[in-house]
Amino acid sequence: MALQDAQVDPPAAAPLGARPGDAIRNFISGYGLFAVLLALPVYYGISDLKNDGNLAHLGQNIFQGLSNGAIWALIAVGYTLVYGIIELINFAHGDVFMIGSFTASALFGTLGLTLVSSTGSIVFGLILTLVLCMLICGLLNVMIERVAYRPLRNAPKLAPLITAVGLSFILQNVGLLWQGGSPRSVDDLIHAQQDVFTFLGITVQRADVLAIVVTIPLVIAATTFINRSRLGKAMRATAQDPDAARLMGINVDVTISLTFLIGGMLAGAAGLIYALYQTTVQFNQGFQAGLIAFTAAVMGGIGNLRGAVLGGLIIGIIQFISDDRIGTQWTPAIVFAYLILIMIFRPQGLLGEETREAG
Amino acid sequence: MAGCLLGTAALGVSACGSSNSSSSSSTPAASGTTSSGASGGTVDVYSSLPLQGASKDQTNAMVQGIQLALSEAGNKAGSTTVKYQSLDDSTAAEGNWNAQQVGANARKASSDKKAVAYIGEFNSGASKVSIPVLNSVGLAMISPANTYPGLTTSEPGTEKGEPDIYYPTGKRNYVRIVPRDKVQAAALATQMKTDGCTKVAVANDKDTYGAGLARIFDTDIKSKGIKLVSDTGIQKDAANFRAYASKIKAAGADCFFFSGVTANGAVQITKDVAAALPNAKLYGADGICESGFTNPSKKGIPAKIGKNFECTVATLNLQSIPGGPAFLKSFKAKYGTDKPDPYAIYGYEAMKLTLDTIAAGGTTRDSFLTKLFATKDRKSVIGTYSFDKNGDTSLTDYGLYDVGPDGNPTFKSVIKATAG
Amino acid sequence: MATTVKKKPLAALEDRFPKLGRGPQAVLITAIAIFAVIFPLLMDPISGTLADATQYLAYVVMGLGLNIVVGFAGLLDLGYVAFYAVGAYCSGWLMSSFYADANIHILVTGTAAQAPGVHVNFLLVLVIAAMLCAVAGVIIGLPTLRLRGDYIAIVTLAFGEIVHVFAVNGDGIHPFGVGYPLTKGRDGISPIDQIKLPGLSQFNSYLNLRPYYWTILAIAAIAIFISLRLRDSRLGRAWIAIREDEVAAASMGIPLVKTKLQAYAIGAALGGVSGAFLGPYLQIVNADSFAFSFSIFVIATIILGGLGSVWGVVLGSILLSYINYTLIPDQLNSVPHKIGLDFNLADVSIGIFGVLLLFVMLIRPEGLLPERRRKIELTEGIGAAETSFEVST
Amino acid sequence: MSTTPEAVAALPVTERPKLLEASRVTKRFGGLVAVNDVSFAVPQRSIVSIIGPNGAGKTTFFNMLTGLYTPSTGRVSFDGKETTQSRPDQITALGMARTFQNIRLFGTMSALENVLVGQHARMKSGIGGSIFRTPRTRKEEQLVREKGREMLSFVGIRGRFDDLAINLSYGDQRRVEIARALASDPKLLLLDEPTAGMNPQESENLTTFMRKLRDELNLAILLIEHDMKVVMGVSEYVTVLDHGEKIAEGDPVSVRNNPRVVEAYLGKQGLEEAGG
Repeated sequence: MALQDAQVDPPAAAPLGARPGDAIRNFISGYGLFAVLLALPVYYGISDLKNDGNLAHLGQNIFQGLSNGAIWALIAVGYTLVYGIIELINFAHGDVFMIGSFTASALFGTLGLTLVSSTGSIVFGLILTLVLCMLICGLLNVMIERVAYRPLRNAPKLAPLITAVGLSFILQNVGLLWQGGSPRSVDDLIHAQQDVFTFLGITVQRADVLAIVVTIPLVIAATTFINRSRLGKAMRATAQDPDAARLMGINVDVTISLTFLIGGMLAGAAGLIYALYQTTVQFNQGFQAGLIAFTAAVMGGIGNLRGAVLGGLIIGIIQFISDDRIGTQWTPAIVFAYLILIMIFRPQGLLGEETREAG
Repeated sequence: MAGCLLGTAALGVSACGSSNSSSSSSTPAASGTTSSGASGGTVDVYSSLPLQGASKDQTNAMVQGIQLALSEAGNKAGSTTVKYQSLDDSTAAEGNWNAQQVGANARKASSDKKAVAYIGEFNSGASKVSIPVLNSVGLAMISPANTYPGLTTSEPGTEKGEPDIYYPTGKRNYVRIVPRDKVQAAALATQMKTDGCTKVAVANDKDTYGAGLARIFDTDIKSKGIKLVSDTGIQKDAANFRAYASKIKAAGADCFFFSGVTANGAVQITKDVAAALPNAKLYGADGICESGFTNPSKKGIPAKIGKNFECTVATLNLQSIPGGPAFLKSFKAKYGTDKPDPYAIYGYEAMKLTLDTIAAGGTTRDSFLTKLFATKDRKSVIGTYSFDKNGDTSLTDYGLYDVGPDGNPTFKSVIKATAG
Repeated sequence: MATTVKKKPLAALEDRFPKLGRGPQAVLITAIAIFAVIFPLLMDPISGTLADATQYLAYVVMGLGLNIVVGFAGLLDLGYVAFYAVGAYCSGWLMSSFYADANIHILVTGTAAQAPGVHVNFLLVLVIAAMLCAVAGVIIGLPTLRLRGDYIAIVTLAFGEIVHVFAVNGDGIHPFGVGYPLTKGRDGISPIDQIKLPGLSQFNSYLNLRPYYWTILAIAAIAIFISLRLRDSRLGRAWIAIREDEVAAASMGIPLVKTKLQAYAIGAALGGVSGAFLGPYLQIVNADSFAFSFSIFVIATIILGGLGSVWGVVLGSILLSYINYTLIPDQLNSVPHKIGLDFNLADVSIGIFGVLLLFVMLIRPEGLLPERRRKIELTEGIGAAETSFEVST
Repeated sequence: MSTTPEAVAALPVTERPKLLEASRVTKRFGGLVAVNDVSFAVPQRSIVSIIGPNGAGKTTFFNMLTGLYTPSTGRVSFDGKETTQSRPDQITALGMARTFQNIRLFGTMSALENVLVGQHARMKSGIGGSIFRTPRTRKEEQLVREKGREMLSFVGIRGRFDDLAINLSYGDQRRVEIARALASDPKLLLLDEPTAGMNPQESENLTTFMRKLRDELNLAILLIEHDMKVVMGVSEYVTVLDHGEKIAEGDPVSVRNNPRVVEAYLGKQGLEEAGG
């Protein structure tokens, strides 16, 4: 699916062919990587079995990680789409997501959604909020592309990186002026941490249900759109070769805008889920989230939608296991260490196509 | 006193100054300068605070307090004109205090021959940078917010060599009008004992303040016979702390204390802990004892969680302190609210102290420093206090606050800490 | 020492600005160099301007270091802050009372000779920092060798973040037994010994910045000199060749691994030297300084100045430091009030910084003083198109 | 080598000592076999060619010889040394140099600088020498510049040494690329379709030039070429690849008359011509 054949350039690996170490590396790339990925869960699984006699604790970690990772997955998809089509690390993407969260929390107030609202009005209000968040963030992302990236399309490759950073700062400032510098609580409209049911010792909370229920359809919808629709095909063609696409009569500008629109909409949805799931928003949440999501996109294989989702979920799980067992202060180091291992052993990412050049 | 604090411009302040300052005899040098001041001399006062980024709400409130004190006095201390300049020790890109800015501010004040006082820093870490610089020229520094003990003492919880490494001349030039962590930690531990805590979990934000306070608290709480189930530094910008919360739940914690400031993930971790442990008692120190944390309408913790929350601040009940109501009144007159951020009061008092010290004859760096350290039984909006030889305030009483019906921290009682 | 270095870059410069001709060019550079040297004498020894200038020069050194990696060799390094951290910690570890129980004094005089802890002469610390960072550069560079472009960016970024996490949490790690943590986290190691160099005895005072300024000016001059010399050498040509076309470069006999690692090592060493200077200058080594945003700041300085252009990087570093550390916090802060507006500029400072970055790049994407080659790449589209090796038969 | 170049040249091509030998080399990309079990040799001081239709595996084979690819199986040796696993730069240092089918000059460098890069492997100055510009470095730099100019003159570029590579004409770019390869003092020069894009006159000149290289510099030349006229005109020995397999080898005449070659190769070329 997706843009995996849209790798204009990234055979991530340099082309200079195989060296003696390659046989080992290929082996690790094929099997060892799974060992690396499974190292943490297996280690703690065994220790759980020893201590508790069951895997409920680990299962809980993994499940909560999955639901948390679903948010990263939504943001990562936006990253991967944009990277796939214009090969730009869109540093402002995380901040678009932050604006999504802020929009959501502001809309709760505007729509009069409070803890005492009736279930019906909350459900309706949330759906409306979701739509509005997606629209606003999608349009914001389109605008960002217009203002900051399009004029630089023929500029040195690093120039848009700086405008991206500039826009990220601008959006953070907007957030700062809008909601202040401190973390802001959002009304816990869905009673996020209320248990829904317990299965095999794993407690499922409302927040988990929300994250999964919103993410899966959105990702499926985005994927289907890109794979099936005419515009989606134009996106893939543009990603592969913008010049050829133009010659074939594809409006490249419109196609790129569309890509930013979809990416922004998913970020907006992620923003809403985040606000409901964490019940706290902060002006700089986008920075950390953007970093994590980009990591997820690279981990999964950049340009590959399924990879981005997989990467997001894996990072979510790593984070939860690390938070619980190692300590929250070490979590970013653990996530990034995983990223480096994956880049060393499988530079094309988990689901990235192994190209001729890389092999 | 109330009249003094209202500070009807010219005469009020000098009167208060002389009555507050214990030493009525001024050194010849000082009086010499004073006389030159009488003919319209000017002194400079600086403040250095992080005005950008996460703590800007508190620091801007502090600057408001400083300006209020100054405008009440008509920019005069006695006959000396006081020029105040607010310096920023943070940068845009970092949104936090920055060593380069702190150093620059300290040097700027040091190089100003007319500077007699430097109000700052907000962060204890920043003060480590500015104290030695100011010390080398003997310029007085008044911190309205530093609580890290190692800046003034070598008591447990400090590093080897502290505090002497910060004072290269060997002569102290730093005072703080807030009690150091040792006092607050003891107050919190005392309160937890009273509340019947048996197993306490502590999370700190790893800042100088949060980590330092937690370190001292840990020894205190154990000495009270309460079990400490965990003390961990947190990643302040983590998306959530659900894993942490279930971990301390498994450890059987019945009380949770967040040692840090609001900006560093306080709301999130408190909510996640409250969700996992709905009946646990929640505590905070002055870093989160503010409406931005407690008030749901200011996007703090929800009211339901607020019911279980208590926090400590050195500020006592303003309404019952001499001068308190007057301060609130004039604050409202100038800024339109009578619910100032607690830090506004510290800014106000830091400037008041400065003005009074100048008025008492502290118009040169030397005389200012002498007068400042001689401050005794000063009656102020934050209580009556003196400085010891280390520059620490004698205030030990901590106010216990809970969340009031309006969502703001509301004074509940005075904690008399059992460790001094 | 700065003056001895001055003349030689001139020779290397002669063909860089062919239009200006040699005369005016030489005059301009000489004038700037002389001004740079005597500048502190025109200032109060602790003036804020001098302090700012000192800081800017430290960032110039970092910019030049990163320029070797990104500008010359084309390896996009987003984790440069790691070397700042390692360099700064070198001074933190070796020039303070951090290891309070140790009593090691190497070639130090004055108060540092009496204080407990490890106290090593500043020049030695510079050398140690450079070497340690060169090793760190190689370690960080190794996993990126098979990668290219943005993948290098993400791996270096990850390393930078890991170093940051270790700096923040280092107070909980005790590699040498209890009582000797790795770092002091956000607390910061402070104070650091004053720099003492033979002949510049004025360092004894906190209140004379001139020697600090001259020290970093000398370091910056050396960094400029090294950059120019390397650019016009066998190694410099090899870097450009790799940047343009790895396959062709390797086929011409350039060992990719070694050449890339040399870029990483030299770039890192300069970052480390600058970090080791900033420790004693700022008097604190604080984990908060080593955030990702700093890497972004340095990379912004070199892109703004003109990637690969030595003089462009110097200009870009100074300009961006000025904007971030002086213009916004100091100069502009009073503007709204002056024109009668009642809002706090500090509230919008990040945004202003962002707007500036945005506009400069939109107006001049190739940077302020673009390097000759980069300009060509821009107009002719070289480099970007021809990156992958085609298997066509 | 004990024998003089002249003595070598006097031998029939098949009896000359082997400079490069590839034995039973195979390259697989995933499931695709690009080169299958090909053995091949380049004798000293001779011009040999590899021909074959598009997709025959010529360039892949080339890339294995130069170290860009490592063979999946089989061995390669050059000048008596095993090079199967060697890196491209190591092989260049041993004395092999190449040009590319689609010219890969360093476009932002001048013609001269390109040739200087070609001498990288023959230079010694390191970081220290470059920074301090030691007398040795300075001398080395001077020598390589002189030699660079010489090489450019030798290939026929005159007085435009400081022109940027991208500003040169197509033919001159080809020449500079050859000069760059020659600058590394090769024993073996690999030319990948050097006449692509040239008119018959230019091709003819190149043919002459190749002989000159062999005779004056005592080089061996391995040529991949499409233009049968060039191949048949200059080659002493020809190997034909098709679908990654060697289908024929021998002197130009016998290869031209080999029915398999005629069928596989010329048939394809006919199609190609028809299709443009």
